[in-house]
Amino acid sequence: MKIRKEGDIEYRFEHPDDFRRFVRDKKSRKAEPKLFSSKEAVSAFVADGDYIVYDFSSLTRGPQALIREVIRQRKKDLWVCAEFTLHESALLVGAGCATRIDVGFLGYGSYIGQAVCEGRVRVYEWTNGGLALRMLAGARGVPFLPTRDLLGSDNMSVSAAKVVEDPYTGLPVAVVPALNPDVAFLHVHQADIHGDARIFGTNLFALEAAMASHRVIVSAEEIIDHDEFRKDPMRTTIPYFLVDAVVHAPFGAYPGAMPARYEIDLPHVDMLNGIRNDLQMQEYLQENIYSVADHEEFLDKRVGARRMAELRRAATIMEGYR
Amino acid sequence: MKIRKEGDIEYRFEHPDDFRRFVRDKKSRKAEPKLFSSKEAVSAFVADGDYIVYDFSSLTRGPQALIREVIRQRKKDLWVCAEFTLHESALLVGAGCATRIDVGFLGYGSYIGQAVCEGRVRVYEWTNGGLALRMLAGARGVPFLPTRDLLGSDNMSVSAAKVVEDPYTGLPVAVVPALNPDVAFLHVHQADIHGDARIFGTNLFALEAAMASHRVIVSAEEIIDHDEFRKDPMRTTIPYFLVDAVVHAPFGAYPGAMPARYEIDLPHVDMLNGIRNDLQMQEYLQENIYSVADHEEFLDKRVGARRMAELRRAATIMEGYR
Amino acid sequence: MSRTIEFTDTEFMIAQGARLLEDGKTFFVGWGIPQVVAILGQKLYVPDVIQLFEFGAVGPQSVLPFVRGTMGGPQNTYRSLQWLNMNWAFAYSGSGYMDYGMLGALQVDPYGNINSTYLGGTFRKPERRFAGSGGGNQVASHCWKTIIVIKHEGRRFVPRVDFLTSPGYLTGPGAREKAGLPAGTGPYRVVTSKALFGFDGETKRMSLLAVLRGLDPRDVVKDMAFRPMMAKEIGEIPPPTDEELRLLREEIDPSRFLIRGEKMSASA
Amino acid sequence: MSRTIEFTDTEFMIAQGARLLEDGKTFFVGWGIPQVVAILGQKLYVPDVIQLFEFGAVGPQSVLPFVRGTMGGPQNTYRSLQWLNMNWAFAYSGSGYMDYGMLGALQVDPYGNINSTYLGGTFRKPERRFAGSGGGNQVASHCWKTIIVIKHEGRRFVPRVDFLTSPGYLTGPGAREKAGLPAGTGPYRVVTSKALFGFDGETKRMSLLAVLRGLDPRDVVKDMAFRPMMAKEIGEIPPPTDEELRLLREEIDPSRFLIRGEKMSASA
Repeated sequence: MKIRKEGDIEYRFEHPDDFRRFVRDKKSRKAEPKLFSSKEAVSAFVADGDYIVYDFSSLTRGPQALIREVIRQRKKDLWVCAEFTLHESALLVGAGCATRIDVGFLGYGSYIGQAVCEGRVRVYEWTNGGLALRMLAGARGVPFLPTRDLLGSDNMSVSAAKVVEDPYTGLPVAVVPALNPDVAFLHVHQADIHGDARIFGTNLFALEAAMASHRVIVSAEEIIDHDEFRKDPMRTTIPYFLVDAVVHAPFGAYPGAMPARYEIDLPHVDMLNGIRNDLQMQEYLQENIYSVADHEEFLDKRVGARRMAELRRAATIMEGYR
Repeated sequence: MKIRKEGDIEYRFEHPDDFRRFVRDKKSRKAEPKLFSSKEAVSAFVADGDYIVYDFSSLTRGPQALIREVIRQRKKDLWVCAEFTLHESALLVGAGCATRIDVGFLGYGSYIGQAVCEGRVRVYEWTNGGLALRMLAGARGVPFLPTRDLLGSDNMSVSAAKVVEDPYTGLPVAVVPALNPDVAFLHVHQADIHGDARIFGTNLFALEAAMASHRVIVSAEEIIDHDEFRKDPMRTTIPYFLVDAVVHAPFGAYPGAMPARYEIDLPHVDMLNGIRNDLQMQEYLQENIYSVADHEEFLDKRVGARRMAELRRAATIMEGYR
Repeated sequence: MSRTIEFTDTEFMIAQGARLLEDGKTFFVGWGIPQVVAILGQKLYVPDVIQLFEFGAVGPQSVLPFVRGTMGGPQNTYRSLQWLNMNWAFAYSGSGYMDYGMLGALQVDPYGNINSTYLGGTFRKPERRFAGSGGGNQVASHCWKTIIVIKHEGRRFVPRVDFLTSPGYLTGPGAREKAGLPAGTGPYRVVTSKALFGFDGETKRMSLLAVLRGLDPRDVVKDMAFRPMMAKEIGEIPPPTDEELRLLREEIDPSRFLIRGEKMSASA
Repeated sequence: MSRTIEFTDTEFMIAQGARLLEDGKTFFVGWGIPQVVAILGQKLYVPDVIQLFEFGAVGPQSVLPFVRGTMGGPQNTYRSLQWLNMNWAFAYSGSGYMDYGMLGALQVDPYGNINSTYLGGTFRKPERRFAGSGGGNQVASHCWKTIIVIKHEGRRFVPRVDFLTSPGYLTGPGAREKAGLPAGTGPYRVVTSKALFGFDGETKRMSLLAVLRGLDPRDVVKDMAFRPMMAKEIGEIPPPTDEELRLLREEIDPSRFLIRGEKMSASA
């Protein structure tokens, strides 16, 4: 039972014991090679009806190559955790892939707002902090976590957050249920073939999401030797036994930026944000996703080496990202 | 009201609003120089009756110079969070400084066990995981956090942990109250004069404790330039506005090890662990603490440059600690 | 002899916001215009302010120009004190370390409640849907003083928000505490493109404190769908300074994407 | 012609523990002897085991010799996959990622409940006080299968532990789940200096599975303060091998601080 309903409110929830059993029985702890193409990874680990989560922002280190592959494979009835993201939700709804969104931040551009108004997608309001906390609960194996926000707001009535009495102070405290997504997408700077992964810079909840999700697909700018991770354990963001598939995807965050690797392609992002209706949406999808076989063909035919070189040159801030 | 009582059980608890007000009114956000001698720092920020916490282990990166200074200043009626530590509890009880201990791990050597049997110190059993969670609650500003352990064990009856019904599954879940210590001691590899601090390697709950505690004393092997922190924000363990005092204390973890700096002084640790009675304890305290003016004199007269050089040479594992 | 300064309403809103920042204090900065306010303030007035972003950048010193739309990019996280993640960011605010929060809004009501979710219709059938809370709900719940930055359009000031996304004083005095929100927190200022509001200590209702130099306070409030309280003396806010405008136009937003708006003028 | 091997009871306990480890699985390792069991196992039998320590070392490959008393030092955390902290370590176990836990004990009862807090008297007035839970309570609560490593002394096997520090099957079948502990978890093996026990699937009571070669099962259980169940066939455990002993004595613990104990012998 992964979807629960209370009154009008559906929410994704899995009994912690059920998630634990999945982790015991279905997640290998073996250091095996897990290199997949994005096509293979999405085909193997994303099913219609899945609940998906991704880290970080559309404009910074988002797993755009994987999202495009989900769209290319025309996955259906996805439920999206839209935390701190922008245009992915619009693309996934526009392509008919997503039917429910946990918000988060539902931005931006007018397309996605219009889709909500038209009832083409159902939304629930958990807030960014609420979703991050749900992910932490999922990662810790506890059914809920408490927080001193959400209280008094209308989000409480359009999510399954509840108010309980704190057993120590008697204070009203909000609680949110654990979240254990079906699939997490993480785009990282470096990974090895087993799935050990490094992110440089901040993240939303990369480790929480990897630990809390049934399946984890890592796409990486760079594949490095396993030994590098063991030489520098403080820099490991995700250890391999949480990861199911590793996709080597240079420019995998395009049109967003990958800190210290390449900058945002602002004209492309403007084009995305300019989408106002379905005609424009279908044109965008056709041009950038359906008409190319995979991420590599997209880079060759729709971005091009010259543009990629420009974007790489534009990424001049290296300090701190290593 | 920082100490609560339920039945026989006393526990440290502060209403989250009271802790928040302290943080608002008493913690400066200004980047001011905060260099203190260990004598000044302990004198200024540790009072009789305080609840103290430290990170990490007695044998690895423990704040031993600060603990010795607390003993030298003969602080009274301290309540100690003894998580993953060993002989500090024994020294603090033996010196008459500590009267209550939250356990954690109460080891080792027979002296401390004897003190418990004789009723010279009161103990409460929270377990290591329970104390780490209490600290996380204190850092997040929530009055409690839930966990799926402690349940069914006798620790529940000798701590203020409670069982509640999870509002989502109906499962019995244990909850522990937030912990907001009076003072946290953290020994770190590098700090700047404002209190920005770096720890290399693992930690128990360094950031949780710094955020959850009223006062934070950082002792550092090395004082580095503030700019170094801004050049590499992923390596910052604690930002300066959590910290009240910075003590430059090379060999501050002695007789324990500082990873990648110096190794454990095993003969000294054996001497500590060999303490069986009060006579031996008082001899140890006299010789190593009371009879020297401060940490520097201790190093000069009781350890010596030759031994320090040996211990530095013995620290051959550098990989990962940077 | 006084010069006349020309500027957009957005420029004025950003400039007066920047002047409100308090040096050596912590600011939890929301997405969009609040980011620009914080950058302008830090560059010009409060170099030692500590910005916090919900994605875990603690104390960045932004690189200019500002890249529109972005928050987590290398420009906005440059030279941070610490890089963490979202759950840690909300620990800083939850434990009381954030002095100020700064948020945009679609609508605001007399108690400073913020709507950033939808306008018109119902939640399930809204007329216009927007981004929702993001981390705004946490910022408005946890920070000691919340500053709301909003265009001065009458329809944005409503007796009751269509959706209460981020809490102000809810239904009035004591309501936040009763709901369980941290004690002593709440909205502090509303910075608009024409005026500055505070909140009355007793009633917790929005109160006009000052208006842009040259504007009539009665004109400023006449379009608002609720009647704000009026401070005993209504102050006068100088228009953007040359330096504020230069920085905004030449260094922060040279593409003029963010600072565009309705043209205004006032005597320097 | 069989040789006679000479060894200490501790060496046997460590060696038979090391043989129980399953390669490519995760082990949450408790302080003390379990660390040595894990090191010996990893060096000799299960190179791809992933050790986890409560202070946040994930997957270390320890450097020898073992430094007695330490856990968080650079030797025991060498070449880890990841370095984190305690709350993350218990997230790994809490969410079901830890296949095995391995813990020492002062006392154990028929349901595998562990006492590591005190012996005799009461909690407030114990006769002998010990270290308490450490992270043992979490390990025994969260891990799928807990292995208890304990010296085979009759007085350590009691009908009821003086203090229930870390949960076994509590009062019997279903009790863990009823208490709210994660379903499907519990004690799996008890490794002693003479024998190996499991837990009966139905009654959840400790059951003798095997004894050191040459020992009589009846002798092994006769000192125990409760009567364990007996497996249908009691197996025979070979004594430590030459390689196990060499590694223990020459590389892991050359000072013989940890592996000392009562002298034993058995045919190779």
